[in-house]
Amino acid sequence: MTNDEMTSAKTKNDPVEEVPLGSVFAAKAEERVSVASNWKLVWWRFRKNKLAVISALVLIAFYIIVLVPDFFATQDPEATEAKLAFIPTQGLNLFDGTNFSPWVPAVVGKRNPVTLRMEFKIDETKKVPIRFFTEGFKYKVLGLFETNIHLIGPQDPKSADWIYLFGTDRLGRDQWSRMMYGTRTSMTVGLVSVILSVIFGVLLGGISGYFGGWLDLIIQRLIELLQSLPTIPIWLAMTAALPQDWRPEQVFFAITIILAFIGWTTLGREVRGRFLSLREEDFVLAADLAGCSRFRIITRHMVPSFMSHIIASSTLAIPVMIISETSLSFLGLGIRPPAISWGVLLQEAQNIQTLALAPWLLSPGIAVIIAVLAFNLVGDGLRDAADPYGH
Amino acid sequence: MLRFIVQRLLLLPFLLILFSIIVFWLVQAPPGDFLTSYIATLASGGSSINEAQVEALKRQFGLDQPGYVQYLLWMESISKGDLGLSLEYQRPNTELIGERLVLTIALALFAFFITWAVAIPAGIYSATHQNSLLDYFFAVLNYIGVATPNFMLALILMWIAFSNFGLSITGLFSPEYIQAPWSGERVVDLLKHIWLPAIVLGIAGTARLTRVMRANLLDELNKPYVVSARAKGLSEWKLVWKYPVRLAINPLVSTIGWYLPQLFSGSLIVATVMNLQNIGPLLLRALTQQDMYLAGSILLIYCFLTIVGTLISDVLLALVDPRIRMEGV
Amino acid sequence: MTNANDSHLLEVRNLKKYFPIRKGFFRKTVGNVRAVDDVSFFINEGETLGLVGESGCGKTTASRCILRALAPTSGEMIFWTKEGQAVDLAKLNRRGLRPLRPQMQMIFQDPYGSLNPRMTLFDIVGEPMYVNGMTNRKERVERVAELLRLVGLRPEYMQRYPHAFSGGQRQRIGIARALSVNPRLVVADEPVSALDVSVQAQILNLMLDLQKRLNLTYLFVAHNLSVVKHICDRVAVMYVGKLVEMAPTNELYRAPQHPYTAALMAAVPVADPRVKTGNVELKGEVPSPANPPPGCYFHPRCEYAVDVCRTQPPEFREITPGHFVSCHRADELKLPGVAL
Amino acid sequence: MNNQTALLSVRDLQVHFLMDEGVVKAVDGVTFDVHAGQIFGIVGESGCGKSVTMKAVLRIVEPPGKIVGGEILWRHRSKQDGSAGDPVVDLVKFDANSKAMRDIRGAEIALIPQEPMASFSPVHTIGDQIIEAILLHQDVSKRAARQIALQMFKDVGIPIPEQRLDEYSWQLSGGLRQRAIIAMALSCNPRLLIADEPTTAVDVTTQAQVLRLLRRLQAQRNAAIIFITHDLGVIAQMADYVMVMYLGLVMEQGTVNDIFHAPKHPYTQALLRSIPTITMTPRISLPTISGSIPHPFNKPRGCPFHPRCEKAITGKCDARTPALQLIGEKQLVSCFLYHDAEVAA
Repeated sequence: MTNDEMTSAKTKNDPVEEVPLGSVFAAKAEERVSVASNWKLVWWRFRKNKLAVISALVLIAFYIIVLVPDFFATQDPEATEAKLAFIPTQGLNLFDGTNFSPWVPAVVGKRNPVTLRMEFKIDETKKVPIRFFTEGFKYKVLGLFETNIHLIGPQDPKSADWIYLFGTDRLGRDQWSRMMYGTRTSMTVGLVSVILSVIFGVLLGGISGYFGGWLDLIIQRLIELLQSLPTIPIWLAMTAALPQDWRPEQVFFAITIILAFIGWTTLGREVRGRFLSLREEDFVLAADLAGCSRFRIITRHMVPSFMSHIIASSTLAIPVMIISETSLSFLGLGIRPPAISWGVLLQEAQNIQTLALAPWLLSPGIAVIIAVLAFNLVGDGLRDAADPYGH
Repeated sequence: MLRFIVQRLLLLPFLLILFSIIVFWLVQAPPGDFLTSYIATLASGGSSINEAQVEALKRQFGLDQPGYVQYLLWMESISKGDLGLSLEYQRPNTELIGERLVLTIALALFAFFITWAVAIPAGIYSATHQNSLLDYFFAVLNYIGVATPNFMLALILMWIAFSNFGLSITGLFSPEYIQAPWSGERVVDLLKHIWLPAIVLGIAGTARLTRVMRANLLDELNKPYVVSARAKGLSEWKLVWKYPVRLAINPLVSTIGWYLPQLFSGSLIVATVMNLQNIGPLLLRALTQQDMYLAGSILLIYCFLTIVGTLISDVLLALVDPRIRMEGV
Repeated sequence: MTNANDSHLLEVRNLKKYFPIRKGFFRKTVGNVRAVDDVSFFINEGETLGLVGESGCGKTTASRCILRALAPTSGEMIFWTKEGQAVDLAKLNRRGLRPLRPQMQMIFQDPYGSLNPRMTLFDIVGEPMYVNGMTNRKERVERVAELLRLVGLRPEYMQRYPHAFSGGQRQRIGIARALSVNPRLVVADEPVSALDVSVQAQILNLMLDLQKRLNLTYLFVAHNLSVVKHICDRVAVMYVGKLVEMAPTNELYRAPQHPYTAALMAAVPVADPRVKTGNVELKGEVPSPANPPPGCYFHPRCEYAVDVCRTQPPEFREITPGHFVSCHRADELKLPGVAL
Repeated sequence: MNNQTALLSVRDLQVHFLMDEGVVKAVDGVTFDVHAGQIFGIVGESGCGKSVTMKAVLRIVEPPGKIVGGEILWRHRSKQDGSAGDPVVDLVKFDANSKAMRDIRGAEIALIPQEPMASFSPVHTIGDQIIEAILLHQDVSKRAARQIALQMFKDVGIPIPEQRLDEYSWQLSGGLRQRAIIAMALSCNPRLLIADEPTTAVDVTTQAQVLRLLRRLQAQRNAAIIFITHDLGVIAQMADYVMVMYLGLVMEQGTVNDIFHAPKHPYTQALLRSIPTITMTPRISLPTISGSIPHPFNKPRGCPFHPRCEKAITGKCDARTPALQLIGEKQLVSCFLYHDAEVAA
């Protein structure tokens, strides 16, 4: 067919269609929706889920802490002061009367004449004023430059009035500051191990699903084998096998890989399933018949089709990793002190007597619950929004 | 169907051998062995043992042999029904594990029944009363249940009981029954204690199962066979129970395959926190002390329980679903 | 069958496609589904060959083998290229097929599943051109605009996604995509059966119109005998993986030679209450292609079956010029057709 | 309309679906009568509301669908025989799950659903599901119910019925499943059988078998059938009386001869012209209906067909909705070409 023929071509029987679009969307948004890409449609649907949006904001806040925990910390997390053990939490007050002027009540210590231990009480009458962007201990921002500015701190950093938002532990370390560092470790472990899982899963599941045959058979059997291993005991055995003299960073990466190693199977299965069903889709066949290369079919047609689902599943997998890390560390077999993670912090709360004395030691647990909840809500929201075409 | 079960049973020994290799490799992977840490412990306590004694101990446990010989020796004793000797306790592992295994299984089964007894009705109610107040309530409960690590839950319960009532809710028995031989009273005592750890253990699973049941049932309620049953004039209540509920539960049966094993191994953490005398804390200690035959034996038992759990679920699925029973996988 | 005729575009000889039935842990092959079982036919340049049959008869499998979306088990598929060469499609590998891809394209049944929902019209219609060497974006934009106009859509729709269009409009997009690389053979697999009745005629007209204008050759796979009759020059009828009859459309409909063809036509309800149809009933059911009966596959349902039909598979032979049939009794039977 | 002998009289039925995105008026004022022993055909394309209308008659419209107006008058079977004395009840007034409604559903009005495969539960035997229906409406023992089911299987021509009763739906072929579904629908001797696209999912030779079977059973039992389809050929061969629907409204009603040989509504006319038939001259350009069916959310104002109608009168058809009016003896049309009556707002 030549171009001349084409341009002169005008269909006689069928007038160019001018009928309103038969779309599934309301008439008014028609034009906007018509040219909306898949990601836009997903975002529009996700946005409707208020709970998921709020959870996403919570997660963003968590990850800001991950980037600069020091900025949010009020004290050096390693600074021990045995005399200041088990200081209770101070409530943060934002208003002094009607003026915006944050303060915390002062802590007063008294030696118990019977046990001879220092006991601390909150003295609501004495106010310790709080200032923003105060100077404190020195740290490096993302390893780039050094600063000593912190989000909050006592008005006079030289004074003896320290703030202990979440109290102190048995060694007098500031729980709030330690939690900031714990957040960094725990949230990173979750994220990194899921990213590793996704890489393993997409790679192996993709190979299994796209090429099929004996490769598929082997990978399938491997997944079955890994899935029939009892997860928690094997995790424990693997972490117990880590040499005791490894540095904290080494342990951190080892734990991440161990978590990912067992976690990828679920994602791998899902990817395989998607590949298998996509292989049967007409639009994939059409691309094949058009002469597209395998690489193009996979990257242009197949992967984009399940990417949103994989993101949703990964989001739902992160909390599982976080809980696993926390549990392992809590049992003393995960992240090891002096590294700080939520699980390491919770180890301090293992003893019921200590817990009764200092219930604030459970606060990292609250952080775990909030983070996991937020991930689940975001993941559910994404999953519901992931398929705007309702297949 | 029968062929399928036989096939699975034949496969079982192969899987166990494979797992035993993985397990053995894992437990003896850490640098050093039990003796090194044992000697170190002794040394820090001020006493010491001489070379000859060390050599004797090494020979006794076969630690002077290369890894594969140690493995074969261990396998040989296992094939005789003996799980080997614990290095730390100097007692046969079979003896150490015995009762603790019973308690592990009892706890897991208890948690399992609580899960199903709660989750199925809750899921059905949520699906048939979509967007009702109770549906939302279950949803909130489910999210919290899934989000709370069970050791956190255990800690919180223990703390509440301790600080408000001065109660200690740990352990599976009252003090007088801990060492007692099995008797009717001891079982009753166990039942008095087991439900709380069982709830703690099962809560996340319950939350998840409720959500899955709700989603499955909602799917089934849209199927044409529901319309045709309704068109027969069947009452809504009877209809829901006879058809969609039955079909919504079927796929859940296959979740038993991973849920039961998860309970077996999940009880490890709860047991450590709540001081329950099952094999969990024993494994933890064996792992940290490099008591390799004990750790290996317990890990192998976990593997065995996992495979059996899967097998049970496959058989159950075939029993409830004629499509699987008659097509025969 | 006839020797390589100058006007042939495609000749299929003894095409077979078996799907193994695997069972057990080691996935042992315990049998074969004979989806396409020794099928031979040809298509002339510029004509429309209809391939009809009931679901599961292998018509879709056969068409996908021709496009090499499936690898045939055995047989030859000779295709005469633009350059005048005869190549056997069955023997080519993925790389060997690529230069031939533009010459044969497909129109799909499902207007929803056949368009990638994540691509704009421009990307969908332009992709075959792009992968076949038209990398200049501006050229492609112009060509896509032309194609859209050609199939009755507005070029301004180029930036829209498929979700903005109705079933009929999507089918037009699919046609534009198929035509984008100037194909000679277009395989249309049930192109109107998923569409609303009031939209079907639009697509049929468009296909007829495009054929005239662009000298296209169609392999039209369908189950609707009225639609096939309307659009095809010749029709081939399949039953359980085998061709039972092939003839020019009018001849086939007026005087079918195979009892199955006759039964099929008698079963079509005519949209005229004064013409009562459906009085002849074909008893029984279609046998499974995994386990077909001996002899002629149709004999258990055939009212004319004799002993030889139960044991001897009939040969697919030309009984009058251009009329092929596989029936032992084709010469003696006088079967009713459709009054034209 | 003759109300005296009607078995079912639907009057101005409205079924709306209240969705988050807005209200879909799936059925927007539908009126028709079905008489005893009649085969009443309903034709329409996707989204015309034909299936929803039937679900409304059975009172099994699922939420968010809701009957928001109209009457469904049903001649209720009293204990003994004698059609004259049978009371007329309005099914809209019944609670959908009430005992009274359930006694009519299945016993007096039965459904032959579209997908025979999915319409049986795959984990219950077919016999179990049919016997259940019999036990619901007839006061017989389980054993007797099984005998009835067995007889039904024989009547619909299922070979080796004893064995088939104890099989599952997925073990049967498509044709047998279709017969089993018909057996279930007929098991309680209903007065009205609603067949919702019963042959859409089957092949043409199976379709011919099923249609013959339905015609034979209808003649034997003198039940009325409402036959829903989008296939004009099937309608022409099956129905005595035809109703044409488009986007939730009735376009035209009449005897099958009037509809096919003297169609009045431009939609019916265009639809009949646009389908290729087996007896037609091949390869000619077919007259088409332009455009496509709009989504129910974008329903046009006025007559829903006007944007695609060649004879649409600007300022009239796009502003007001024509009412269904009697034209000639038995034909009803809702089109301003024939009258000026409009639907009251």
